[in-house]
Amino acid sequence: MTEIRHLTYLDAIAEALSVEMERDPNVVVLGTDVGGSFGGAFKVTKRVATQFGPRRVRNMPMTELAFIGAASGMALMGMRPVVEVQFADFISTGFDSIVQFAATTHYRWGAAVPWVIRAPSDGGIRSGPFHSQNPEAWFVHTPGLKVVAPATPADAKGMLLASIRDDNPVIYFEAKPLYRSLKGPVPDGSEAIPIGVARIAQEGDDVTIVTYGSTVHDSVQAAAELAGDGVTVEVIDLRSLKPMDTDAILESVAKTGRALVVHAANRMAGVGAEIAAFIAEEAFGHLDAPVRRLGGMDIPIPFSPPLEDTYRVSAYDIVRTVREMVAW
Amino acid sequence: MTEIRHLTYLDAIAEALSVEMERDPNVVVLGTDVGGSFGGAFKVTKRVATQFGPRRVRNMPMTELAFIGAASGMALMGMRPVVEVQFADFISTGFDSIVQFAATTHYRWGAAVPWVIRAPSDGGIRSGPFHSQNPEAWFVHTPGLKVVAPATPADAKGMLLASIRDDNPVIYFEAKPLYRSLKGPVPDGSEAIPIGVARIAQEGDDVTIVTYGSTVHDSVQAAAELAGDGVTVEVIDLRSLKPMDTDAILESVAKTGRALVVHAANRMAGVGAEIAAFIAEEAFGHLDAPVRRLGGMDIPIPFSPPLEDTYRVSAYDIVRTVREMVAW
Amino acid sequence: MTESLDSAGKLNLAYWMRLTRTLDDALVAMWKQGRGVGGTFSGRGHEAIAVGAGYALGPDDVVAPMHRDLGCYLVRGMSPERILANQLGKEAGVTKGRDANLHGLGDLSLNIIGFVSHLPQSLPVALGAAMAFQYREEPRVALTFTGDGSSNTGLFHETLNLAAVQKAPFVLVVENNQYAYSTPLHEQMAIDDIVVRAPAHGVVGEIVDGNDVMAVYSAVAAAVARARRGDGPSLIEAKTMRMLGHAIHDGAEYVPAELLEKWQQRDPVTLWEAALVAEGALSEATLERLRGECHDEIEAAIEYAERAPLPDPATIGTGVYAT
Amino acid sequence: MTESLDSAGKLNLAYWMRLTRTLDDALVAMWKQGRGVGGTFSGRGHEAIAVGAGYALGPDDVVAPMHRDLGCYLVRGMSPERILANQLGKEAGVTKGRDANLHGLGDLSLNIIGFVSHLPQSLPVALGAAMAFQYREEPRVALTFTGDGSSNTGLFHETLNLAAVQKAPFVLVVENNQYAYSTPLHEQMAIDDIVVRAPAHGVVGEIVDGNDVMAVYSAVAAAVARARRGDGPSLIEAKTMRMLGHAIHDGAEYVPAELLEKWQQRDPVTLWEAALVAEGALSEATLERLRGECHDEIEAAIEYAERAPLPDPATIGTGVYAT
Ligand SMILES: Cc1ncc(C[n+]2csc(CCOP(=O)(O)OP(=O)(O)O)c2C)c(N)n1
Ligand SMILES: Cc1ncc(C[n+]2csc(CCOP(=O)(O)OP(=O)(O)O)c2C)c(N)n1
Ligand SMILES: [Mg+2]
Ligand SMILES: [Mg+2]
Repeated sequence: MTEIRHLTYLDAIAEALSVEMERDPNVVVLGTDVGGSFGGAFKVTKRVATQFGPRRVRNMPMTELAFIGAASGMALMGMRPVVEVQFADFISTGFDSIVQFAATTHYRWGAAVPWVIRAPSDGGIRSGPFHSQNPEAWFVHTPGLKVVAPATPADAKGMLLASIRDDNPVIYFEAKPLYRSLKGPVPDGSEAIPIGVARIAQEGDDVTIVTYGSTVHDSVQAAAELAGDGVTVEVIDLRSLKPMDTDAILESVAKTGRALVVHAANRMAGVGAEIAAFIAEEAFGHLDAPVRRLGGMDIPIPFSPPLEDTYRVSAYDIVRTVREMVAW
Repeated sequence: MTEIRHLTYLDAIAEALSVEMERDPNVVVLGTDVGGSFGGAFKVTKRVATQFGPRRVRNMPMTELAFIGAASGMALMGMRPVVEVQFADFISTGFDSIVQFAATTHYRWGAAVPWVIRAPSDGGIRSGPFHSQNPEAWFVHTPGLKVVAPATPADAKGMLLASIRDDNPVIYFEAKPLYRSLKGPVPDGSEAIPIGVARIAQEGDDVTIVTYGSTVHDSVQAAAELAGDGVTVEVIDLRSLKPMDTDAILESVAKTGRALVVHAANRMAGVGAEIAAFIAEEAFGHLDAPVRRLGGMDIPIPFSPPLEDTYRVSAYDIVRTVREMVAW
Repeated sequence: MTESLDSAGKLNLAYWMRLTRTLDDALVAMWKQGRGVGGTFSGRGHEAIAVGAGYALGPDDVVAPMHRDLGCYLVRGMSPERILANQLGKEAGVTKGRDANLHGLGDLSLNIIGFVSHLPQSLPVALGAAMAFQYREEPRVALTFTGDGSSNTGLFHETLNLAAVQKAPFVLVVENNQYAYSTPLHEQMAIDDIVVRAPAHGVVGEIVDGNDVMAVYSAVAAAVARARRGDGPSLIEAKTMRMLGHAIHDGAEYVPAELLEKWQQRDPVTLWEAALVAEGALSEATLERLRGECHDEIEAAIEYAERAPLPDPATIGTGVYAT
Repeated sequence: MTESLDSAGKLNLAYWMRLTRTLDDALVAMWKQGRGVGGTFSGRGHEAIAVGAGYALGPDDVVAPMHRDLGCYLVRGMSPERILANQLGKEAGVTKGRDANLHGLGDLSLNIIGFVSHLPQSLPVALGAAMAFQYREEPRVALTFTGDGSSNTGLFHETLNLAAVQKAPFVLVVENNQYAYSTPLHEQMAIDDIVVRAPAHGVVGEIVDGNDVMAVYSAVAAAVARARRGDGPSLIEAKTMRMLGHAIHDGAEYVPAELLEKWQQRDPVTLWEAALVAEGALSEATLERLRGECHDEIEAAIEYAERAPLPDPATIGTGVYAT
């Protein structure tokens, strides 16, 4: 029997780490500043650092390429390392080892590389071009990786459990603007939420919004506003980007005939392009209007409030776009 | 007056380097094994190594991250370095410096970073997962870069000239299967072919194929075959991926009503997704059939002939897909 | 370039260090009062390194300072107004509201290269500048800074190796401030002195007291002269202490109080002022006036920056590409 | 683990080196005859390093060999059949036709980690294996190889630093074969001995004669014992010469003939055979038989590999993910 409590998005992640480290001694945490009394730049690992100490929650020198590579070696030997990159932006420093070694090993010689990289992504908090990125598209394009991006505390917990238990390298994008601002019900216990299954965040009949991460909440907010127009919007929270629940997308679009894809990352050749291209091909006969996409502009993410606010997709942008779509 | 000669794709690149190094003393070549009597793994830089010597054609230690970063520093000081990564696959080793430093600098503080990275890409020559990659999607998704991918000797020359003269970081993907197998007319002289303008490789009325790189040739071959069915295919060779000539795409699709996107890179979240999503949105009213995409499978690129041949998009795949499209 | 300074030079060092400290204090205060935007970094404790190294450069030399090097931006001619405006996200800031805090404070008219977060990406970039000077046979030098944490990165080593093999006019100053964010030296590396990394690449290395501005100045000036002569790169390890948290939000509870107390005794700004007073180069009254001038200068800059307009959102898309 | 060998051990070294050379020669011949697929690498000249180091490991130790380490794959139990089948792209190859030549020759049942092209990505991976042993308190060691060229990379340094600070049971053998592809040492680095990179990280370092299999064996065995005792990582620089081109297509015209001639005098395989004959451990007749056995073994492997079927294209999509 699982009890429902309300946790922040951050505490849900911290709880998943704790639960799984208790269950499985092969799970260790690696990263810069994750351990000791500090417990991480965002304090996500503070709970496990206190609970399990420096043997299992290990501070690394600021050498992402080496410690991500080391995580692959540990994983090959049967461990399940969970790596924190301090900001998702810094994943580019460890990129080579992820896309060339970890992603390809099972296909090439059959050895599993079960690690997770936790990547605190997304912006809106005036952190500028190097602490606000959403680089998931690079990894969705790379064969051999799995990529997840939970939007709720319950998914943050359940999908981190699934990611750690998965036998493959999984990049787990957590939306840092949600860390403390979002609270929600989180089941007790240790049940995983499977990778590859989308969630209907909101049911509706007129337009489908396909989204993930922080823009799930903007989409739900937009849906509430649009309900006032008499337009009901179905919001699909993908949760998992690779593999992607294409059935859920098609089913919804078959019903609504209109699809809008929304994400925080820049739009150009983003994950939304794959989703839109997929819908346009596979649901062509159902479409009453073109598939639209909303995402960041094709520019580095600016820092100053009026610029960052202009850069980011807002609920207002979504409302306006859906209105255009239904009027099409 | 420019004289037309026939050169291989490789010699056209070598000639562009030579022409531009003669014109502009700020142009230098950097890379592993590019200089001396050796002149590069594929001998592309042998001509300029002989012509200009080690001061201008400089062997670097095998440290892509450092020498790409150094190219940015040279570029900031007004030089125009042309970097060779030995295989496009190794661009991931220098990734951090490209996407974080070079791509963002002009937007952030207004300084131009005019370098070119030459990346010998693509497969079909039994080189396996690490010498056959087409990683252009990572860079098309990254704001601040330019990305080109010429398919003919004339474009290889003219676009390399344009890339070197461009004031921005340009990644120049050259298709190594074409190096010696493809010969074509190449104008004498030093005229650049502008970045951002597509080329109609073949005119037609029934179906538009949007492609670039080696698959331009497969597409043209497929078009010849399809002509036998009475289907005329328009093949658009994009040449430039970022910026992209979206007008040329729309114009053609408005005429044909059918679009197929083809590239050698894996299809999942590839550049083709952006192109297909763009067409599906902007040309929706013109489309008589869904936009289709062909690309590599979402797997590391296998080495063994029956596997690699299955992996790669062929003219036959294109013919079959176009037939399905016209029958739709 | 001489390696000692006349008394005007010595007073200049005092001025730039005091100005740096005044601006640094103001930033900390403003951000604590909620008058900041995003985060900010304090370089408290690093003034002697940032100023001493920056002052050792000639006008045509290029520098790529980092996030503890406020003093270097100042001494190389970037005004407090532009720095403050940048940190407040204003149009008048160096990056026009695009890059945060000290990031991206580049200005080629001042021969300053701005940095990106990804440490230490400035190292090969500064080296590339040095290689350009060498190629064009210009008597210029490029200098950059890096931290103890960054000295563990591959790029630190790739850069030193490439600098050595190219014999480039390049100087690298390592600011060993005992911590990389929350991580003390002994959890980052198994060596006592970072300078032992220089011979791994055939680079000349030296340790200096990073809280003694004259020591920093002299060592850097010698390295710059060496580079300018064509004798290749140098590494200088300046030992110091990060006196506040990693960034403004960080209380640095993980730093033992005794360590801070010990280093507080050797505050680089007051140490140099006291030395000048002791040698008679500076009177208490002049010192008082100097402090007052710095205070007024920074107050004026704050007023300017706070009043300056935010960028027009319509400008957001311009300048991604050079044209 | 002792650091000297009884005579059976010494004969084993001779066998594995001869087998390695025989297979290497066969690969070169086959590819020159057009019987190969794609390219192939020769490790000629590296036999003493690959075999000596591999032989110094215990059965539970893990190794990540590179592209010159044919002998290490063999001595650790990978059969010539599987290696040949792999190079010919056959289903029976280690990678089932997926990865090329020696790339990806990993088999955890043999405690071998396969490599990727991107050099030197195996280094931190092998270190991670060592960290796993340390974490689980298993008396196991991880060893990997790298080249002179790779010793310039950041990852080489990041790995050594991390190994040192974690005090991991990790051994790194640097195969200094004078060239990285066409680039001689002096264009790659400004140092004479790569071993000077060990103290940059607090790692123990040693130079050995890479053409003397006993010297390699002893040094590696000592380093492995040290690691197993919990005394941390070591770096061993084995000096040798790459006797053929970078890969099969490369004629290596850029290598001075005298350099090759000099090293040819000290061919590691014949050197060891001659030493054993001289000390009476091996008769000329036994040596002849040993060579014959190696020849027959490789001939049989070639026949097997050439007859083995290519993979079924229908298998192409399987195994991208572990399930
Ligand atoms: C590649 C990378 N990883 C992580 C970070 C986050 N980060 C910013 S500064 C810092 C510590 C740097 O330490 P050090 O080099 O000693 O410089 P200091 O801040 O102490 O001056 C870290 C981990 C980063 N900027 N870049
Ligand atoms: C990151 C990267 N860049 C370039 C290459 C291409 N390449 C393959 S081996 C090699 C030379 C390696 O030299 P070294 O480390 O000395 O090993 P050796 O081949 O001499 O044994 C190069 C440049 C590569 N494999 N990886
Ligand atoms: Mg530090
Ligand atoms: Mg070598």
